[in-house]
Amino acid sequence: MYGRKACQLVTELASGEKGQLTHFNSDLFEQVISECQQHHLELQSLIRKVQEEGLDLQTTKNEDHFGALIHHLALVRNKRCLMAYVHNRAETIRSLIWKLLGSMIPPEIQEKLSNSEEEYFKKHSARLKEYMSKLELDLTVDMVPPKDPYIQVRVLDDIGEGIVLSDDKTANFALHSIHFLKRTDAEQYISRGLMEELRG
Amino acid sequence: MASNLGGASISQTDDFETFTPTTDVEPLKRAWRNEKAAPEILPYEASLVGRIKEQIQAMEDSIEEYSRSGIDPLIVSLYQMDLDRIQFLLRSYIRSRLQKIEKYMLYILKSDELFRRLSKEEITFTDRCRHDMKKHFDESVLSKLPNNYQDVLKQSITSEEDDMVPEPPLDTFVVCKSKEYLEHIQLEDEEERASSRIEEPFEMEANVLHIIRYRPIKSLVESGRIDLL
Amino acid sequence: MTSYYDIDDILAEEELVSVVFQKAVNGVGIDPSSETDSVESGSKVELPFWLAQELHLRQVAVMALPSCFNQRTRLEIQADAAFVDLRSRCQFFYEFGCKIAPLVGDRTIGSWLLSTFKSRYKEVLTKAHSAVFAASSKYLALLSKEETKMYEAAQSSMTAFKKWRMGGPRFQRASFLSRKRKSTE
Amino acid sequence: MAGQSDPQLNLFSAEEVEFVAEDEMLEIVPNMRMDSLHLICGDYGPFYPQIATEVPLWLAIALKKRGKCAIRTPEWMSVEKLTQILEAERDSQGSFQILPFHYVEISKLLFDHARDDVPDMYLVRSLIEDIRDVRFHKVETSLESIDTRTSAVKIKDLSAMEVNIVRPFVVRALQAIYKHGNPELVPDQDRITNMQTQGHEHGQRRPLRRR
Repeated sequence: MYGRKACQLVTELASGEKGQLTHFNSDLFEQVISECQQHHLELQSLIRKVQEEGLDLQTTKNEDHFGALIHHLALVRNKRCLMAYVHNRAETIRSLIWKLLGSMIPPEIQEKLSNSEEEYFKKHSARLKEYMSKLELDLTVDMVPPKDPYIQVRVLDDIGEGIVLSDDKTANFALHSIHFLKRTDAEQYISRGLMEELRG
Repeated sequence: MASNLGGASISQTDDFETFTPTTDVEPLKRAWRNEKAAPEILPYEASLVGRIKEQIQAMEDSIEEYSRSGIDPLIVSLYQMDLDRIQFLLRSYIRSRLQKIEKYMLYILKSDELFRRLSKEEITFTDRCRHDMKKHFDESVLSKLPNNYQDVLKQSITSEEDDMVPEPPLDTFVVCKSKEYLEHIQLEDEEERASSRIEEPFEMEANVLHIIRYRPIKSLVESGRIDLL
Repeated sequence: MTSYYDIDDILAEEELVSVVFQKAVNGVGIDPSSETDSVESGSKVELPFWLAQELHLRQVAVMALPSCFNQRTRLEIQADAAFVDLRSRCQFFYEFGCKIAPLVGDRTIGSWLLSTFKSRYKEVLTKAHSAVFAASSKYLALLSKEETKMYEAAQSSMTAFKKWRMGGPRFQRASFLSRKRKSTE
Repeated sequence: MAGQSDPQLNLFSAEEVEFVAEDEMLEIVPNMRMDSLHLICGDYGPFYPQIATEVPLWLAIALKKRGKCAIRTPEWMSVEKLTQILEAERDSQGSFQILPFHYVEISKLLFDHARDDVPDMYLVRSLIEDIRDVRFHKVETSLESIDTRTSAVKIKDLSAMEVNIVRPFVVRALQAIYKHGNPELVPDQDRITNMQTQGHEHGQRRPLRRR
């Protein structure tokens, strides 16, 4: 009680690695929720005691009044920790959405979300897509400034002649020959070690 | 945007305005940098974005036509690079605005000044995002709390103000420079001036980098006298 | 309140402080030394700052100056500010100091926080920039939470610069779905 | 966690600073004939063999990579000029020497893509590295001068990349100094007394500072 469990929730959130999500800790979350109910019950019973003694609620400042005050403060503290937990996770979810727009929620993310978070994930992705289609602007590309689509490459292994490229031109990739290719064309050969990118 | 400059007066500098081609790229780059560097959302550059989108459309059409009419593909790639650069600027500009809306949507909806800065589409986006977020908060937390504590703006019914709404950090420091010489910039806000904690009025030489707290220069950034970097 | 959802602000307010109750209180189990669920006036209790602050403001209890801000600690810190272990004394040294100062009416805390910070932050920067390898964890363990975040800010921007300068492939990021940890862009 | 208090303070990535630098103008010497380019960012050319002309850096690099031109390295990128600048940087403790705002990015792009156009390339590169190191230490020492609580600091002649690197740290330092030096932490006596006498309604959360 008195905020200790609630603070564990926030500490767990803070210990997560920046930008990554941890599993939604529903047990601890529900425990803090039920603590709020408890604080509220105790607050109401103390208030009733003051009323039963026929005292004026507004002006009485006795032990029961201060007891009610402390339960109120604990409840507000718990609320802050619960909201901070959900709010900060929602921020991480939104940053993940930017990286994932256009594809479904990956399972390794989905299993970490509460049902409400999963719903929020889908809803918010939809909102962004709506916005983009209204503006006819794809915001999911160009996260990094664009560079020359062409790169200079050297052939490391005899790939042979008459290779058809994306702009359906053909090229002869003799060993050690140097070419100026579209990155998208060259990438497959580079990843297979048949070509290397020349730096400058 | 009629704005009093909070007492800052501009003295004419004689060095002649450096020639920059009258394209929309420079203004877009300025809008992009200001938006990314400012702690709060800035006015939407509606006409600039409109013009840029037209130019992008026109360039896309001509590139298609060039590549069909057998123009040297490497020249076509130069036009494509120019197009890619402008599209990056536009996308990054719009993205950084949306991310600010996501972060401070409750505050923006409460502040007329900021709300008026949104585009039509951004307003719809903000409303829908608030609806989704509130539903998410209600389902996860608020509906499960005792009444008197279920509000998303106030911690409890006894809270005097909306004490749950994150505000943009206007006291953060930003890197900036001014195109002209600016004097009498008041650095303290009213609260501090009221209790006579005055820093002497600040002058800014033209084109010299400064790091300044955003709040005092907020109106100068919005009126275009100071650029953020 | 600009920092309602701010995690450090929340954690900083969990720090325990000792208070002396001016009023008796009923129906609360916060005084371990009392058998009943009430607190007598005059009893001394350790409370988290978020509660102590509100009780102090309402004169239900009076908050004592925490040990990390008392005279003795100040002398220790002044003696060797740049390398003194702040974290063990108070993890949120500065943030907590800012919250305490106006309450306990100690006029010197504000300026003392400032001088402590100023004598330490240059060391943090030089360590962050010059450290070809990460600064010794011994040094990092001395830093308060705020100083650690400044160290990390300086270091990550330096590493990003070196990565950019080295050039290297700008190939499309491996798609987000791949197992390997995705470095933030 | 993502929701940490202060926002992501490295606002611009190094790639974005380089992107801005690629609009700086530069002289090239084409080796072919080509009509003018009517780009969105402006008109360039027409290009005639061996006739120098000015284009943005990104276009110069693109033409260089296509073997269509040579690049005239800017005059500040000479061994002689850079040695002068290095000496001056070392002597004048306070101010920084005048170098183009994007000198770090421009030199890197030329080293990467136009090596053969840069005379004494390795010496030029190491001079630039040394200049940057010296300037870095100056930034660190100039931080020392920020002692009073201030809302504004002038940083004369620091280059784009240098600003971008130190920004996350310096902004946090200035914020901390501004916050900790905040006189409200040092309440004047009357404010204390009125806090003592003020009674409070049950549950009323009295805001600590007038914000």
